[in-house]
Amino acid sequence: MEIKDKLGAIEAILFASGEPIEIYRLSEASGVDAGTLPSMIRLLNERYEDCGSGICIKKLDSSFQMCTREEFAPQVRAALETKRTAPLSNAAMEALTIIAYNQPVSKGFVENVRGIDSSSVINNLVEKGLVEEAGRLDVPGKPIVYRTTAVFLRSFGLSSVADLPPLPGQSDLVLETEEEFVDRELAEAKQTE
Amino acid sequence: MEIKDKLGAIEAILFASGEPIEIYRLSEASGVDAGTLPSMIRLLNERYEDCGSGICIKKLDSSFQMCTREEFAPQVRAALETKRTAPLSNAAMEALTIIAYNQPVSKGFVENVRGIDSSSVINNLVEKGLVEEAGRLDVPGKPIVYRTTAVFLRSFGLSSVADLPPLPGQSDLVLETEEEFVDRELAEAKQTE
Amino acid sequence: METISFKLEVFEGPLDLLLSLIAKHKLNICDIEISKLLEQYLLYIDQAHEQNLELAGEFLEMAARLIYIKTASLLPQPEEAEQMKRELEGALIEYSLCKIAAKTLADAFVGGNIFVRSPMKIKADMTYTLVHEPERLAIAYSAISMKNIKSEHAKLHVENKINSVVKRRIVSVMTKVVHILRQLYDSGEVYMDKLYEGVTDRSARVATFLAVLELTRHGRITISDDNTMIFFKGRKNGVDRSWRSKTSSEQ
Repeated sequence: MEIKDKLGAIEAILFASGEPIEIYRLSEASGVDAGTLPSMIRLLNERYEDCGSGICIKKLDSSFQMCTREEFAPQVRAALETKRTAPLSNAAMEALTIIAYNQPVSKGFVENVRGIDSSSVINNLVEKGLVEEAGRLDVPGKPIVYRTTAVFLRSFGLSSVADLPPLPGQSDLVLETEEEFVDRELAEAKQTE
Repeated sequence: MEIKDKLGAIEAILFASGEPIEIYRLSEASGVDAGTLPSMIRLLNERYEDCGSGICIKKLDSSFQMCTREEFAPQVRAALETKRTAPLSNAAMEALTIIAYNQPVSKGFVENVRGIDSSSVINNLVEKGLVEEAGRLDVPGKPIVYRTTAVFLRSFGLSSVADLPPLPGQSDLVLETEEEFVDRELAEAKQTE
Repeated sequence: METISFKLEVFEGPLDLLLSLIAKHKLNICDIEISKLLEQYLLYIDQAHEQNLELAGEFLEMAARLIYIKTASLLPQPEEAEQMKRELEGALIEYSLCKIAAKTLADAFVGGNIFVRSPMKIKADMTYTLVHEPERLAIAYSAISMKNIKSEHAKLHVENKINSVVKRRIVSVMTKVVHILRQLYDSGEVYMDKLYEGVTDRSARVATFLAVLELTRHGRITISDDNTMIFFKGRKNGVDRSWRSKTSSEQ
């Protein structure tokens, strides 16, 4: 059977790679057209659902990843002998939220909103794989900018940042954009020169 | 369904553990009696077989392990190799150039210039064969130093590192050498003692 | 003053503390009463100091900012104070939105309940195969700011940050004290505006203000009823050193 084989190949690749795998890479390796892939993944997910499988395939941005279903968390935790992961601290959640809604942003932007040094908080988010480097800003100091990762999406049950919950009162209270922030910083730097 | 849930739990555990898992541990974590486990595993394997799944469960001594089916090995390998054709990220390119222009240098040196933790980036460069270890520095901590490889030269069409393109405005970019960097770090370490 | 037996709440930063004070004292976030906020803020800083609570330098910077807004609002042209107050209100609103959004996002956290697996260990040749122009290297290299070295270097001394902020403040306040006294030695009186003339740097303005406060507190100067003039009170031989050392030890 053609389709059966393709589904098997997709499953094997997702299982073996462990990490999220981009659609184009999955398509290249499995020989399944990138346009058809989403419907194939849907077929697999339906099958898992029907037989109450312990696994499922999640779409994270333009990647797919195989993971366990939430409901089996207690059993998996018992087997791996891991403790419940401690939730993120308030400081980490604040920094993560600022990065998620304004990405890509520099550390300076995060610090400006929080009003306090955020280096260690951001380093911690990088270590946890929730945010990653996304190049540098072409302004004096060439600051590194950060964006959220597939781990972030998976951890918060999102399939893309477009799915982030709307900001509270966004309509009447607009956050300063990274551009405006940089402009202002530059203007201030000039003044003090 | 009772059985359905148990099968799901067994699947989730086997999926997440990666390594072979002892029968008694699997039994404990899933809540399935050790005596019944083999027949449950058989049920799962039959299901996988029926739908031509890409995964299966193997028994090794007194352990079980979930793996991909042999027949999909070519696709799995192909997926892994698609990683090779992925271009270097900005972060990787930065780390590579710092190593290229200042070799041999330690990870600490790269991190100091980039202003961010660069462990995973450097490991990635080593995996791709672009840089390699070149001994250790004779300072406390004995950090590993890195240099570029023949693969690096080939990838950038160079015949030796002496042919590296000159840096624009190099005169005003006075970078401290690895030696100066180490000296400074040592001096600082002494100060904080 | 009665002893404080309760444990002080710890805040994420000065904005967090301000928001809590605004909520506690039912102030309007869109039109803050600066005097009341400043009073409560300084009270917290004092209590934190008494309980040896380590506060980041940003807390002191915010105190200076509030003091500055309050002073500037007493000046005949309070436009700058208004502007700074609006900026502060904007920052507070933005930060409170961020906190709400962070809470919503935190509620959606499922990361602890979903497990993934590490990649299967398969022997494969991972050697890089792409070919690039050598110029890519020079371009990538110059994209890194060499300033990073210095700024990172500075960050190694974060632990000294509070000290250095305080030290810097003493020095600059003392400089301004001397500066003001010099002007007063000559004429015995000076316009308040003149002290701020040409001083655009925020910290220098704050220092000038604190210097005036310091001198008033020690009875060296008096200020006219309409806050425009400063008068020198009693000419002595040189500056009385006793309060100077006291000021530094207080800081």
